Amino acid sequence: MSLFELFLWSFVVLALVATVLISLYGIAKRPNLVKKLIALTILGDTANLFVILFGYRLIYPVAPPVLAQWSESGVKELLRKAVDPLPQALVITAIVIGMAVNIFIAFLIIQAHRLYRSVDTREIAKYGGE
Amino acid sequence: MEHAFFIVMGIAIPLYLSAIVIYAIRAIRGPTVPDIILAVDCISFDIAAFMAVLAIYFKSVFLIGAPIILALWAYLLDMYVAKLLVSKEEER
Amino acid sequence: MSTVLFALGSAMILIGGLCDLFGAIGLLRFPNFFLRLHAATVGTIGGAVVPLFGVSLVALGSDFLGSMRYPIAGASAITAIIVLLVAPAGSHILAYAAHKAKLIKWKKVCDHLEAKKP
Amino acid sequence: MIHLVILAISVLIGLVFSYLAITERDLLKAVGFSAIQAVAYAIAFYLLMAPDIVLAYVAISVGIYSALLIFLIRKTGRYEV
Amino acid sequence: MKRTLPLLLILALVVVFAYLFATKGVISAPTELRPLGKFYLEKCMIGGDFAAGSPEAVTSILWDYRGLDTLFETSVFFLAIIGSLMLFSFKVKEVVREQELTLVVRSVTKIAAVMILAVSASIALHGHLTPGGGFQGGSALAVAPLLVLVAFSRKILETSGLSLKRAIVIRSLGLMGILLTALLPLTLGGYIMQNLPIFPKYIADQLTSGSLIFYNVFEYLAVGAGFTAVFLLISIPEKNFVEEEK
Repeated sequence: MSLFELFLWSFVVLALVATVLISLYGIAKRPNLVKKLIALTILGDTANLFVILFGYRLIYPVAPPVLAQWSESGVKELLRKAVDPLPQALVITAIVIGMAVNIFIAFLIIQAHRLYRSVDTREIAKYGGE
Repeated sequence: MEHAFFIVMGIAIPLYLSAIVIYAIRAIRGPTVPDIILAVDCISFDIAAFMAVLAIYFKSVFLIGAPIILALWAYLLDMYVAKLLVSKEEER
Repeated sequence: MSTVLFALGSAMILIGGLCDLFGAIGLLRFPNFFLRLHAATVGTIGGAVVPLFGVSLVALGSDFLGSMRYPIAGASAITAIIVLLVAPAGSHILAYAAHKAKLIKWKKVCDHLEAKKP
Repeated sequence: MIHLVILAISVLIGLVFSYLAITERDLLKAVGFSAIQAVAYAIAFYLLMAPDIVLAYVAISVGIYSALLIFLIRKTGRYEV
Repeated sequence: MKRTLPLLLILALVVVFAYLFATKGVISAPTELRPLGKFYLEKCMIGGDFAAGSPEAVTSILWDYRGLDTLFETSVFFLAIIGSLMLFSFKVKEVVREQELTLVVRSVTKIAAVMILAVSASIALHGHLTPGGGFQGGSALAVAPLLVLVAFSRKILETSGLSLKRAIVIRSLGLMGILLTALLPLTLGGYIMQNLPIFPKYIADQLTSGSLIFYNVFEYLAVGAGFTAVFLLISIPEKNFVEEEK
């Protein structure tokens, strides 16, 4: 593997790590609840991308793990160039369930806005929450 | 023929990539909200075409379903934002 | 026959790439939103519909794809038709909303929409 | 080789736009930025040979999630203090 | 711009560390299939009639090999949607007049909604042969009512037959179907979430992959109707909610 390929691969991994750190900053430090929701979604997407990245193979004739037509040689060919199917199966449910949980959080934010007339955590903290 | 196709790829992929990067710069600089949404639109359709080109590059028939979905979905954001802007204007 | 299809499709893919680049430069350089809409049309119709039809022609003409060329050709043609249908509607509604919400400062020469309003 | 370059560029766009989406004060602009991030991640999933996930991810994050955020902004107010 | 400086700093740090890592060889890209992935791939592709009944490795892992996992994930989905619906159990005033978008958009939306229905049904029903399945098709299906909701109004959706109550009923039917398909083999001497001994692999010479197609169809209905119900609630303007009298 050449140096440039290694550099690009490390760049991809480190950029994802940086995205995770930025979204953690957004979750922890931004006062607005809607902004916290956006940061939470970015964190979830980046984590999913990481999981997929672990199942990838850095070769050129690479294929998704689906067989077009069954034959003995076709299966051998597929095993030579297919990526790992297990992380993909885990991530599909994670995306849809994460969306459902996000909808639940959004409804909670609307409820907070009805009660306190604000979505700013500093404003809400004035009402005496511990 | 495969060789000729890879030469075409070598010219076309940098064009698409530079176009996507320039659209992204417009989205960063865009002064108003419609500018950003317009850049999102352009990027989405561009990437839909790019995905179809890459499906031949990877020689896989299973990858061709993705551009249909992306092209159908790309104009949703326009409609949401337009609805928000129009309704804000009505309430005023 | 297949060579002709392949050459035509490749040319369309390259034209699409060029249209995309020009549309992007126009989107970057034009001064206000309504002018940028024009560049965006070049970027979407020229830059997405033309190469999608080109991909379908290339897929029909290339032998190295084997039997999977017909699904690729059909799906990319359908995608092209969808883009042709959907992209103008998106631009239209965005321009309508931007005009109605009075977001953009621009030098008017003639504004039919404003004249029609009571 | 070339697909690794495309992957790096898409992840870079994702990084830049997630930073912009998190630091932006106008929430409507932040929705636009996060939509660009979603599209960039969609092509990253595509290059990592996961067409199943592209189908789910594009529908969720471009179609449904931005609608959810815009309804939320419409109910709670557009500007972050 | 105040925000560009930290961004440039982050980018520079990423590039420098990537170069350092590359020269030291800290992170190396995998080129081989991991043993677990190879096991699953080989197991899926055994024989001309496929061990799990499907040539698509992801769907067969999702609903057959790791089926219990997916069943409980679906119950998490169910609970999240139920919680959202519970938070919004207020009285709703009738919406008097709602803004519709222009004629161009309405005409395009009619065509696009039909296209979305067709595409999502094809994704869900071909989920055992090509990429796609219940989750993907369902989330695609949920966009069509959303589109109609935005371009037209809420009232048109309700007069054309898709009210909140009906969406909840459809979602519950989908979940009941999943549960029945999962538990039916127990009474017939099979195993839970195990498709092939009970359900037929081929119907009329078409590969239908045992229970995978039933799971896909029911999940399609459940996910699509669940998201639709949520968006029917969230699209009501805030001033139309009435406080409940104590």
